This record gives sequence, C-alpha cells and structure tokens, in this order.
Amino acid sequence: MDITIRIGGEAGQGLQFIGSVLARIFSRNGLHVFSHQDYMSRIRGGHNFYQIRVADHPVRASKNRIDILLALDENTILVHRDNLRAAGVIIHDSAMTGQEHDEADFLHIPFLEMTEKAGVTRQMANAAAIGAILGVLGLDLDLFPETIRDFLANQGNEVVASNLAIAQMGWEYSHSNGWPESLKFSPANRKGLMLINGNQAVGFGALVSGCRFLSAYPMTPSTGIMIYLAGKAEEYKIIVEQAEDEIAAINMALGASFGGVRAMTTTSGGGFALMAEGLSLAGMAELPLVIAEVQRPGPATGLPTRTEQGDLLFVLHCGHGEFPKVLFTPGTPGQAISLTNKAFELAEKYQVQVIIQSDQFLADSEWTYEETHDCFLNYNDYRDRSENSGEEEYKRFALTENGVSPLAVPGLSTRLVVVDSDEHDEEGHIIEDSETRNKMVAKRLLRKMPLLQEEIAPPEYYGHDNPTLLLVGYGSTYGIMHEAVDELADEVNIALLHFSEVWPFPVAKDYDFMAAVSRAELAVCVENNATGQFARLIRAETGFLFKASIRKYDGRPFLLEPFLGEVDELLGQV
Amino acid sequence: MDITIRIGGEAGQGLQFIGSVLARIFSRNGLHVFSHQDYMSRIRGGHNFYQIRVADHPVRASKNRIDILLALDENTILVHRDNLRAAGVIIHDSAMTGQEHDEADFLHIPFLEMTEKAGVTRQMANAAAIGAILGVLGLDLDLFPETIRDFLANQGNEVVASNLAIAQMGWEYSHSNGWPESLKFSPANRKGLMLINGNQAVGFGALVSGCRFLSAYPMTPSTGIMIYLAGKAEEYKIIVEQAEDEIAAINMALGASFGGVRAMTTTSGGGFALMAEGLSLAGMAELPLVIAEVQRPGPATGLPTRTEQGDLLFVLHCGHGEFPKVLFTPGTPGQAISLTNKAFELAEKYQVQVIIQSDQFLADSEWTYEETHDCFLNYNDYRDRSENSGEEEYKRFALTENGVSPLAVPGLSTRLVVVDSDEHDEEGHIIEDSETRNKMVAKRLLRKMPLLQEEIAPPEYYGHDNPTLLLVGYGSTYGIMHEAVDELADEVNIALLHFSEVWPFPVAKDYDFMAAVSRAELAVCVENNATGQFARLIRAETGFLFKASIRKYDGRPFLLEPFLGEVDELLGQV
Amino acid sequence: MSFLDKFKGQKPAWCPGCGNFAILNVLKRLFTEMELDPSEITIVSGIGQGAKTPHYTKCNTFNGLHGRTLPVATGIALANNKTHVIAIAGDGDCYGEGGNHLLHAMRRNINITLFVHNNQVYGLTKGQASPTSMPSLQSKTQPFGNPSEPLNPLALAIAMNCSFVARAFAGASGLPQLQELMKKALEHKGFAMIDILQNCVTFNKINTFHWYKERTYRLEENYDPGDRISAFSRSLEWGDKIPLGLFYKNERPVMEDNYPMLKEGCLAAMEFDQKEVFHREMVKFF
Amino acid sequence: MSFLDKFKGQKPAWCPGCGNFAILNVLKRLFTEMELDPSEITIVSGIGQGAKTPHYTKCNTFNGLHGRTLPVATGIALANNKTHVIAIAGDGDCYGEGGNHLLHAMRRNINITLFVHNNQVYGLTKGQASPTSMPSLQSKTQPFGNPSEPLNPLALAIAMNCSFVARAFAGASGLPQLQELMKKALEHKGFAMIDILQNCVTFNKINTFHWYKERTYRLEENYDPGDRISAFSRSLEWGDKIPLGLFYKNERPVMEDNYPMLKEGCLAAMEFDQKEVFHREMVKFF
Ligand SMILES: Cc1ncc(C[n+]2csc(CCOP(=O)(O)OP(=O)(O)O)c2C)c(N)n1
Ligand SMILES: Cc1ncc(C[n+]2csc(CCOP(=O)(O)OP(=O)(O)O)c2C)c(N)n1
Ligand code: SF4
Ligand code: SF4
Ligand SMILES: [Mg+2]
Ligand SMILES: [Mg+2]
Repeated sequence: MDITIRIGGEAGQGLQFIGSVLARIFSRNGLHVFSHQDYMSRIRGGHNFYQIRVADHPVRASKNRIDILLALDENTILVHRDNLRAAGVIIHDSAMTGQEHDEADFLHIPFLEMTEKAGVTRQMANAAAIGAILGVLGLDLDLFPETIRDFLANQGNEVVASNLAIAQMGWEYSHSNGWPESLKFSPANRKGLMLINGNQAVGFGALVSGCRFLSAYPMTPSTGIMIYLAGKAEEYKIIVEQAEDEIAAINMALGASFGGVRAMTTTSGGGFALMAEGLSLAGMAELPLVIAEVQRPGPATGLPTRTEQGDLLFVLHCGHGEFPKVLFTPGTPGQAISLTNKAFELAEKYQVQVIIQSDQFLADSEWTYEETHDCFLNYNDYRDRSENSGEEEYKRFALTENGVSPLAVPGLSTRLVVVDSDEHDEEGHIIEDSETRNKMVAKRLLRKMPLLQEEIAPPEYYGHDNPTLLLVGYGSTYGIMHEAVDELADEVNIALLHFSEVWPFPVAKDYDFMAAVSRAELAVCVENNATGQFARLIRAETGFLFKASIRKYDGRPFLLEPFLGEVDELLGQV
Repeated sequence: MDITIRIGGEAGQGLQFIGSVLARIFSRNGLHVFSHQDYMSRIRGGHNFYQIRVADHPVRASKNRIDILLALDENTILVHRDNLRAAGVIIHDSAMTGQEHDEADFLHIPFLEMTEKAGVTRQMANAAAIGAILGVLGLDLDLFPETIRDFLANQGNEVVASNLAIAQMGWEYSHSNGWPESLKFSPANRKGLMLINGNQAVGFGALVSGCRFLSAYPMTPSTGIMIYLAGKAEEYKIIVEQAEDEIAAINMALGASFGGVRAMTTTSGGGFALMAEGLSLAGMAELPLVIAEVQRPGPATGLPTRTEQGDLLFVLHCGHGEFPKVLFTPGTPGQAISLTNKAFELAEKYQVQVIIQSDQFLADSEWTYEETHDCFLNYNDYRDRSENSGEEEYKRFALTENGVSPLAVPGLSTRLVVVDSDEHDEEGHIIEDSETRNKMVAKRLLRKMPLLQEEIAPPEYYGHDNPTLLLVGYGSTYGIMHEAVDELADEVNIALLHFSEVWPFPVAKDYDFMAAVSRAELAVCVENNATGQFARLIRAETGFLFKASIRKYDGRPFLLEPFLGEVDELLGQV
Repeated sequence: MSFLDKFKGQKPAWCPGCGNFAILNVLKRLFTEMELDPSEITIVSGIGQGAKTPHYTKCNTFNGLHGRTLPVATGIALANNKTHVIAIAGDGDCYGEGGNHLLHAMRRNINITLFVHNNQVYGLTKGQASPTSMPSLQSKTQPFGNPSEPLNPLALAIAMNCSFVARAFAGASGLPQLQELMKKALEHKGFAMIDILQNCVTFNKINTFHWYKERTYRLEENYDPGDRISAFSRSLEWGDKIPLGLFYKNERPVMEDNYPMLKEGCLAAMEFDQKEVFHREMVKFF
Repeated sequence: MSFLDKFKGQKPAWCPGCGNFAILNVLKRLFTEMELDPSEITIVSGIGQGAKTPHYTKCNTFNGLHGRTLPVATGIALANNKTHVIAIAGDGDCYGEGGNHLLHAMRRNINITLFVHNNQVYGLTKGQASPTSMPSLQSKTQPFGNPSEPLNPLALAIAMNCSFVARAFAGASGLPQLQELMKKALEHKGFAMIDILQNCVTFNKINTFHWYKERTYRLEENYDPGDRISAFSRSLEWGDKIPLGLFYKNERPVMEDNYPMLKEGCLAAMEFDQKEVFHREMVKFF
C-alpha cells in the first residue's frame, strides 16, 4: 500500500490543518508517512497544496502521481487533475468548487451542507474532509478524537465534539461509497510511529542538547524552529527572543554564549546574509554558536515559501577573514535531530560555529520513525567552572596544544573573561604585533581544523557495491535518491552517496568514499540548484569532476517519477 | 640605484606627511617609487612606519633591508636598527629620540633646534627631515616648494615659505656630510612620473568611468577611495554620501543605480559582510553595481590597519541564492585604474555586480608610471533611453536571447521601470510559478555567465617559457612575484602567472595557462592568507592541486628578501 | 479613463477585508486627482503585506528587501529627481528591521514621502509581534505577549525633528483625511512620514477596524503643527483616544539644498565626457 | 589597594588630552566606591575610541563589532544576571551603525547601563561626521559640512520612553556629576543611558573642551525627571546653554520581569538533564 493524497485549495482554507491532522492519524495508525507542503507567500487566496504519501513501509519522497485529490476549490482540480492516476479519486464539494463534476473519478461530498445541518461553522467542513479521506482509505475514526484534541486543545471540548460529529458524516459518506481495494489500508500494526518535520527536528535537537537561548527574526521557512522552542520556553527555561533584525539576533546569541549558555539563531538565506559579520565575530572570539539556516530560493527575497539548495557555498565561505566552521546538511528529520545535537556538542567543545543547513522542503516535510532511544545523543558540559588555581591568572585565549582554551563563564567565578573582535593576546586584549597574530591564527584556525575534521562522519553509502550509476548528493535530496535506488535496484546496479556533514570536508577514514565515486560507471551529482554548487565543492576538495548532474531550481523539490525519468535518461548514456 | 628609506615614529608625528612629500618629490624627479605603509589602529602614539623604495628603474615591492632610517622616536631605532644595511644611515634628532647615538651609522640632525631658531612650530621639523633625506641622496630642493604647496595648499604662502626655509636647513646639514656614493642619485631624466596608490587608483578609475554616486560608511583601509571622490564631487557632479551603516550604503547605491547613474560602494571585509543581502538583491534586480572591497586581516575587527588576502572565497560566494558576479583583483594601481573602468563597463553592459578586491597593502602603496594615454579606457552608455515603440509596453526583464534586457531610466521617458527582490515576470511583478522561475534563472544567470566569461582576460604570464618554478598568485602579490622573477631570472628558470580577473574564472582562449602551470616543475601558489584560498579556487575550477605554497597571514605584506628566501627553499626541493 | 484604469495594477494578494485595500485605493485616487502620469511616480517598498502595494498600481517600482526601503529611496532621490519618490513600508519593515534607516532619513530631510502601513503586527510572516504591537498581543513566538514597550512612531519622528509627521487611519471614516494628508506629504519639501493605522483582519485581533474606529479622532482645527513640544505631547496620546492628523511640520532645509552638485539638476540626465575628465585629472598625479 | 590598582588595565592608546581618560578614571573610581569586584562587572563595547575602554580597566569584557554593543549586552543580561552589564559605545557606534539596536534596547527596558562617549565625530577612523556632528563640521568625506541634522540622543530616548535618560560632561567641571549619574544608572532597574559629552582633541575642533565647558550647566535642583513632556522640552536645549543631569526616569517593568523563565534565576547556572527532556518530549511526536 502506497497512497498519495494531495489536498489543494486557497491559503486560509485550512488545508494545512487537514493535512497535518491526517498525517498524525496515519502515523498513529502505525502507517508510514512522507508529506510535503507547497504554498504561496500570501495569507488568503492563491493556490496551495499539502501532499501526504502514506504507506505500510517507510517512504522518503513525494510522488507526482496522485491517488486521492481533495479539492477545496475548482482551481485545484484544474491544476492537479492531470496528475491523478487511473482509478484515483477527486473529492470535492461542488458547493465549494462552484462547479459540478460527474466524471467517474469525482466524488462529490456535501461538506458545507453537513456543517449547515449540524449548525457549526463552515470551517468545520475540514473535519468532514478528514473523515471522508479516512473513509475512502478504509481507516476508522478511532484515533480522530484524541488527535483533533491535540490540535484544538485550546478550543474546548465542545469544538472537539462538533468536529468529531462532522468527521463522522464525512466518513459515512465516503466509506459507503465502494472504493477500489487499491485505495484501502488494513493497518496490521497499530503501534504508532513518530511523526516529525525538519523544523521540529532541529528544534527538538536543540531542546535535548540543552539549548537555553534562541534569538531570531521571523523568516520563512525557518520560523517553525522558533515556534517549536517558544512553545517549550517556559517549561525548560529557554529564552526565545525575537530580535529587531538578524544582526541583533546573532549578536544576542553571541552575548548569551559569552554569558555561558548554549545559544542558537535561526534564519533563512537573506537573514543569514545579515549575520555574516556576526559570524566572523564569533570566529574571532571563539564563541560557541549554532545557526540553523533554512534555505529558500534566492537571490534576494526570491520565492519566500519554496525550496532550493542555493546557499551552500555562500554559507560555507561566509564571514570575512579566516576561521574554522562546521557545516551540517541533514537529509531527514532523524538526521536533523542527531546533527543538531552534534552541532551543540562540537560548538562548545571546540568553541566554534556550527551551521545546520536545511531547506523549506526538509523543514516542512514530515517523516515517520519507529521509537528510538536516546543513545545517539550526547551532552557534555565543556565549560570550565574551576577557580583560578594559585597564582596564574585565567586567560580566555590561553595558547594550548590543541588550540582549545578553557571556557570560563563570567560571574560564576572570579575569573575574568575577556573577548575581543580585534586580534588579541591570550588574555583577550588588543594586539597588533606579528608574532601574536601568527600564534592566534595557528591556535584558533590551523590547529582546530584537523581536530574538527576528525569529528566528521563520512558520507552514507547505500546500494550496490559496484554501481553503474552512483547518485551523489547532500542535504534534503537524501529521500529522493534513496527512493530511486530502491525503485531501480532490480533493474540496474545503483547506489547513493549522501553527505550530511559537509565541512570540514570528510576525509576517507573508514572507507575511501571517493574511490567509490570513481569506481561508479557514472557518478551523478544531484542538487536542488542551478549551478552545481556541491559538485564544485567536491572538485575543490577532491579534484573529482562530475560528468553528469541532475539539477532543479524552480523552487520545487524533486518528485519521484520525473526524477526517475532523469535517472533513466542518464542510464541511457552510460 | 635602489634605495630604501624607512620613516618611523609615533602616530601623529607626521610621518605620513614626510613620506608622501618625499615620494612625490622623487616621482617628480623622474625616479621610480614603491612605498608602503605600516600603521596601528590609533591616532597618537604607538609605532608606525612609512617605507619608500626609490630607484632609477621600476620597483614593485618593498625590501626588508633599509638604506636610510629616519627615526622620529627612539622606539623606531630599537625596532628597525637590525634591518639597516651596512653603510646605511639612521637619521635622528636626539632631542626627539631622547637618546644620544654616536655610532658611525647615526646622523644626528637638530631638527627641533632648527625650528626653534626659525621660530616656527615643532611640527615643521618634518620639513627639515625631508630636506635632510634629499640632502643625503644628493637630490636638490628644486621641486620642494611646488610639492609642499600641493600638500599645504590651504595653509597659505607663509607656511609654505617657512617649510622651505626649514627644509633648506635640513638639506644643508645632511648634504655637506659626505655620504657614501651608494646613497646618491643623479637623476638623468627629470620627466616626472605619475605617482598613485591603490585607493586613489580605484577612485580615479571610478571618476573616469562616469561614476556619479558613491555611498559608503567609513572603514579602514577603504576610506581613501571615498576621500578621493569626495574631493572631486563638486567639480564632477558626484554624490558622495556617508551612509548610516553599510547596509544603507549598498542599498543607496542600488537606488542610485536604479535611478540611472553609475553607482558604487566601498568598504572593507566587515562592512562587506553587512552588504551580503544587498548584493543578492542587486543580483535579483539586475542592477549594475561596482563594489570596492579593500581587505584587512580578519576575522571580525581583526587588524584594522593591516593587510591580508583573507576574503577571496567569502566575497566570491557572497550573497544567498545564485546570480552572476564579476570579481577583479588588481595587482597594481595601474591595473586598478583599468579594472575599475572595466568594472563599470561590465556592470552596466550586463547589469551585474562587479567587485574590485584590493587590500591595505595595495590601497596604501604608491607606484610610479610613465605618462599614459586614455586608450585603455572605455565609456559606453548602455542605458536604453528610447520611448516605447508603438503598442508594446516596456518590460524591464524582457526575456532576450542573451539574457540582457533593455535598461530604462525612470522618469526620463514614460517607460515604467519595475524591479523586485522577489522572483518576477518580465515586467518585474512578483510571480511564484515554476515556468517563469526557470526562465528567469536562465535569463539572468545561465545565459549571462558565459558572456561574462568571454569578457575576462586571461592571467598575465611573465618570465621563462619553461620554468622550473612558477609563482602563481592574484591581487596584491603581483609586485613581489615580479621582483622575485626579475631577481632570480639569472639563476633559475622562473616565471609568474598573475590573475587580476578571477571570476568568472578565465578560460583558456589565447593560451592555455593551466598547461603552463602543469608544465612548470614546481608551481607555487603565493597568497597573503593562512588557508590557501586561491589554491582552492584553482582546484575547484581546474582540478589542479598545488604541491607548494608561500603564505603569510601576520597582517604584513611580503617583503623581498624573506620572500626570496622562501622561494630559495622551495627551489631546494625541486 | 477612471483612476482605476490608469493606475490599475496586478491583482492584490491580500486577505479580503484587509485595510491595505483602502490605502491602495486612496493612493490611486490621489494620483489621479493630482494628474500624475505613472511615469512621474516611483514607489519604493520593502517586504511585507503593505510593501506589495506598488505592484497593485502602476508606477516605477523598486520593491526591495525587507527593511531597506529608505536607503533605496534616498539613492533614487539623490540620483534622479524626476519623479516623486514614495516609500511604502510595514511597521515591521520600517520600525523593526529598518529602524536605523528611518532615523537617518529623517535627519537627512531628503525629499521622500513615507507611508507606513502600520497594522501593529507582522502580517506576511503570520502574526508575530511587531515593534508597534500592544503588550497583550500573543503569538506563537510571543506566547507571553509582546514583552517590549510598543514603539511610538510619532514621538520618535518628532524627537528626530522630522519635517512632516502625521497619522491617519485606513478605515472609511479616516480616508478623506488620509488622502488629504498624503497630498500634503507629497507636496511637502523634505522628508514626510504618515503612520497609517491599518487593520489586519487575520492576525491582529486586538487592533481591529472597530478598535481603531472607536478611538481615533481628528486633531482640532486650530491645532498648531508648528509647536514641537505640544506635538510631542499630543503624540503620546494613545489608548482610549487616538488623534489623527498632521502632528508636526517644520521648514528646515532639505538635503538636496546642501549639496552643490545637485544645483544643476538631475544627475541621471547629465552627459559625461571621459576624455576630458581623464586628461584633467591624470595630471594631478604628476 | 587604590582603585588604580584594582581596576588597572592595559595602557590606553588614546591621544593625550582626550576626554576618554576622564571617563575611564571616573568609572574606575565608581567601581571602587561601589566595592565591586572586577568579576562582578561585564563591559560590552563596540569599535571606536571610547569602545576601547574595557581594556583599560579590569572586568569581564566583550569588545564586539562596531555598532553591535546593545544586542550583545542584551544576550548577556538575559543569559546571565550575575554581573552588572555595562555597554560602552561611541556616538558613531551607538547612534550610527547601531541606531536600530538602541531603539529596541530602550523598548525592551532590559537591565543594561549604556554610556555613550559622544565626541560628535568618528574618532578612530579619522574625523568623519558622526550622527551628532554639528552642521559646520567639515571633513575629507564631508567637504560641505555635515549635511544632516544632528541627532538628539536625549530627545530620542525620551520619545522611546527609555527609563533612565541623562547627559553628562567629561570635563573636570562635570566629573562629580558624571560619577553620581553613573552610580544612579547602575542602580537603576531597567535600561539606563547616559550621553557623555567627551572632547576629541584631534578631530573635533568645534566641540572642544572649552566649548562644552562654557555651555554646560546642571539641571535645577528641583527639576522633576518624572515629567516626560518637560524632559522632552529640556532635551531640546542645545547651543548656548546645554543642560546636564538626569532628564527623565520612569519605573516601568523591566523585560526580565516579563519572562517567566527568568524567575528562577541565572540561566547560565542551571543544570540540564538530557535524558529527562528527551523522554518527556519525544513522546509528543507520537
Ligand atoms: C532579511 C529578512 N528578514 C525577514 C524576512 C521575513 N519577513 C518578510 S515580511 C516580514 C514582516 C512583515 O511585517 P510588516 O513589515 O509589519 O509588514 P506586514 O506584512 O504586516 O504588512 C518579515 C519578518 C525577510 N523577508 N527578510
Ligand atoms: C562594520 C564596520 N564598519 C566600519 C568600521 C570602521 N569604524 C571603526 S570605529 C568607527 C567610528 C568610530 O566613531 P565613534 O563610534 O563615534 O567612536 P570614536 O572613535 O569617536 O570614539 C568606524 C566607522 C568598523 N570597524 N566596522
Ligand atoms: S495578513 Fe493581515 S495585513 Fe496581510 S493581507 Fe491579510 S489582513 Fe492584510
Ligand atoms: S582621536 Fe579623538 S577620541 Fe580618539 S583618542 Fe584621539 S582625542 Fe580621543
Ligand atoms: Mg505590519
Ligand atoms: Mg565618536
């Protein structure tokens, strides 16, 4: 079973509500979910959709072909009808779409009429739609009440009850309608799965890493991280401060970091651009900092609610002057949790800046996971809380063998913590001489880089050992590459190599991954951008020149079928 | 003849005055000059020096070994004495240094006493020092009056006359002193040379390119460009606006560019970092813009008055999202003039952003040139000033074959100019659809890149055709590499390859320069930074991996003797 | 041709009921009544809901970055004085991200007319607190309400000696006055700012249309906008009663007059003779 | 141990005669009189001459970027309330590059004491006009003088309802008052700003030591800093007579009180139990 549901309509019609309630009910039913969102930069009107792929096995990408289309307006039908599979179904209420459809693949359900009958608001038609979809799929409404309660907690029992009543009507209507077996689920395992999107994953990762301070300026598609942590702020004693601009955001976070807490900031490309100088400050002052950059298509304002991997080289090289930096590019929410944790650990351990680069696709995509343990998480307090021992004064930038100096917290001891954006001596005071400069560059940059490189995990290899085709990528293309490998494994020797820790660029330790790349008959660099930034990075680091690539830069993620088409075409060339 | 004079003292003692007057007198005498400045980030006190190399042949770098040291304080003697050559001379006034020196290489001149006798301010001791140095060199004071007048124009004739009188005293004192012939000049050719430093060269280049608008925020070492143009503002109708911050600076320049004039902004690394978002806006809105980034050592505030090539990859990749960009890295003031002109031409012709990257070393270094003509300059008005023809509406982003759309000026016709930081259609209005996005990326990025690449000149090759050692570099290391080639050409097959137009990375057209690199027995990448950014760029673009490098990151430029030492060492390895 | 034709633009993407529609309409009407041609107008805006305005009419447009409206407008006004330069910004845009530019644009007193669509919330990004949000405004990022004192744009402008400071309301009752103030602002020599109270039906459930309507009233007929102290004092009125109108005005010199290079007119229209400049300036390096 | 020992720092790189020396001295004396240990003080500064101050005494120091003093100080104050957080900035730093942060720090009313070393010029970068420069200040980048109206920091602060607004003068006649104001500011709950008139002997030949000395006078003994309107009106006095003292003060809530997570004290000192948080929150995704 592998069903794709697309819910389309105008902004403000509540399709995000429908989508996320459905996704949650599915995951609670033990079904695997992959969802993604496609929305415009407006609050009402226009055209948005929410797409859920639900299956009885793990799914990692979205499809182009739809099984069920829920159309909240006529435009949705116009735009998406061509993507409906044979024997799929379009659910709609002609009172909402303003158009009658009597073709075989249409199912008209009088959602609005139901709300009128029940004497509830028009908005509750959404509950009817949820019920209707569950009905088509042959799923029951058992989990509806608790789920809807989670979503509408603050609206009281009455609202929940009305929603349930309306959902029931929708369910009855569609359930009875004799849908093809191919749309039906019979969930064997009702052990619920974890459902989490990329933004929540970064937020959760920060929470379980002891992050105590987030300063940020709202910016789509990063705001979800801020919202997640703001919701936890009181319970876990975290300051979530909306700054007046992104420059303030990063400088506040640096202040908090200096003050002795784990701090982060979140933004998208344009806001990150404003943080460039602050990032360089963090480098000079050796202040631990985690930044989540959730990409959207640029340049400038670009397509504010859409996706792209267009900022790789910008972020990697960002900040004037030279200082070490770590860049992670998780491909899944699962990776996002563990890499965010690793980010906080490395940031504090080495007193460096770690950037987690995500994108709108990953940020808004929900994945399901089986229960996991906390064994993959780390928490070490690397701060130095001891008092000055004997005569020797504390020196914030003491020249140590590995370049890492003790990190004291102001006010928690009599040690004085002095940091400076100018070049400085061991104590942190301004200097200009050549010798000290050389020592400090060696300490903070040249000595730390190899240590950081040691910490970097190699890319993940998956698939055939001696592949004809090797898909190479980073970040949010993980899912699509994985699906392609699974899909084509029977036909061709195929594999993927996915980098989620891209800087310092991993070195071949456990296995020589670049040998694997060279071994492949055709190595293809897969990127959600126009210029092939990751391919350039690989060449800069390894000399390897990709002869083939799959790129996309229209603000949309890769979808399975067209992606397979491109892979096929490349296979034809081998 | 090839004499190095170092003038040392505290900030505020006037050594910049002494140095620049001397350099000007030399160049007016038809002598070649290379000067550089080493100063601290303070206004009074500390230790600064101004170094002039003066010769009867072109000189392109500074030496470590000094022939004449003018010490305005005792500290100068302590710091620099070891660099004095045998039979060199240290000129000082023990009343200023507070210390008697009777060793053979010291020449005490009672500068202060002279001023007292003449009844003028202590400050005029500087004129005596100038006279004294000219005396040692066997040069006369003919050109002193007009030169001093140029410098002190606003201070009236009396001041000029007193300066001359004092200079005369200094000259008499030293001239009579029987100095070794090796310090004497007999200028054969008194046809004056042009004397210009890197900042003036960028300013002059902008002036002769029709730049009408400079908005900037003061930042060492870039401020000289702003000062140059502010001095020309009234005469040539140029707005030079000090912005409230660098974000305003770039956005004002973009406003001016939109308004139809050639606009630029100038800054150093930290200010450039603040412009990152604005740069991306320029990319999206296809607004012509020239930025001069004059580097200093980072990260952060770093060493504010010193030099480094630490921002190459940052600047090259700066701005979120993908857009075309041109990066020039002049190696001399001469190149800075012509490349600034080319920058303005390309910026307007292709409606792109061109960055001129310089550094404190180039900015403050004076070079001499023989008279040149204007033949190397271009000026074309690429703006479209026609009215709408017939029915068709003007479209700012019309999809054209080469990606370049007509550039109208608002208010100068009835055409409406609409630009947007969001992705937009041909008219400039916001869009979100996939097709238009693809077309616009193709237009503004993919189609323009190859055209820009066509415009890029290949790197300059100089030296032996089949070198054992090839020095490869970019930007301000041109001079030192050139001197090394000249110096060592008799002993070893040596050559240099210098890139002054680094992005789009030049392609082998006229000659295959990368073949030359591979041909060399040892190719050495020379960079004024710690991580080898240019070597990384070359690898990313060509796959070539340097096996040797010469780097320096202490905030000081390469000096000739230590540089030759490093080259020698590498030669030992071949 | 009605103003709706001459200044017809793209279809607005605003929510039905949004106060921005009224402001847009007044703007179009004003342009028509002033008999302006679209090519005589340049609107500069940032990012936000109000900032979309120029697309919905017809004019030269620079729709730039969030918060950077005023520097762009300043560059345009200095380089090219052939059009009316109007800056349109949201409260987040102008008082948040772009706050520094507002201070310095006021200091410059350059010929720019600024309309702030102040809905006391971040609309486009879905309801976070803006600098003018009331303390009681809660949101997903401000679960405890807005922890900071709301910024008072009028008091700020008066303190900065901004040469034209007004407030209007984008509800039916306020529209005639809005248009009248906009006209005065456009005719004013120097930097003119109108803070326009605009309801956001979707995200601001506190400062609703009715909330504004009940509280706003016009400054008295005999109110003297020349008195800076009393202007300041009136600017502090906020709560049960919110005055509308021209709070403060002065006639101090505009920046353009301080610049000798602007005396001969529009820089963008000037000719350039490269050879002459080269030869005249080259010699100065000898 | 005299205050000169306890708070002895690096050797200042200022010009002889610079007004910064006096401010530094007063600061050290105050710390001593308040019996503070260096570890109880954190000074945050930006880039500029005044901004070098923390290096010249002894304390926790964050000498950050030009213009970004206040956000850094805000982050420190929120994360760690164990020290007095003092921000030291120049007029360029605080009113130019960092103007936006000043507005919003005042709105937040967070526990920070701000000393602005206002020499009405950019000192460190050699004499360009600053936001507070007089129109007659000419420089190599402002050959026609400062074309913009000088910013009035006190009027601005009062308009922003800053909870403590004062002006002092760093000349001998003003030092006792400066110290007294600094003390009050440090003891004030909320955001306190003192604009300190400081002479720059090298680059500001207009607002010299004597210029200030002749013009400055103390606000009357019976002056009431609680009255915002009259504070505003007094803040406009500038020219022949320049008042010094505490112009305005209010007792509005400080930001820290609006945040429930700060009720239990210093975030930097709290323990963290990863396992517990993980298990408590993980389940919510099911
Ligand atoms: C540098 C940057 N940061 C953040 C954003 C995201 N953003 C877009 S509009 C906006 C705020 C909108 O608020 P306001 O200016 O009040 O306009 P409104 O939508 O309320 O009219 C934000 C934060 C952005 N586009 N650019
Ligand atoms: C981003 C950035 N822009 C510019 C500079 C250069 N800069 C350093 S200090 C300064 C101005 C100093 O003026 P002010 O703040 O008044 O301090 P003062 O030196 O007068 O005490 C400037 C422009 C910088 N360091 N960083
Ligand atoms: S969100 Fe608010 S401001 Fe934005 S369009 Fe809707 S009503 Fe208007
Ligand atoms: S330049 Fe001015 S402010 Fe700076 S140290 Fe010298 S006198 Fe003081
Ligand atoms: Mg708003
Ligand atoms: Mg200053």
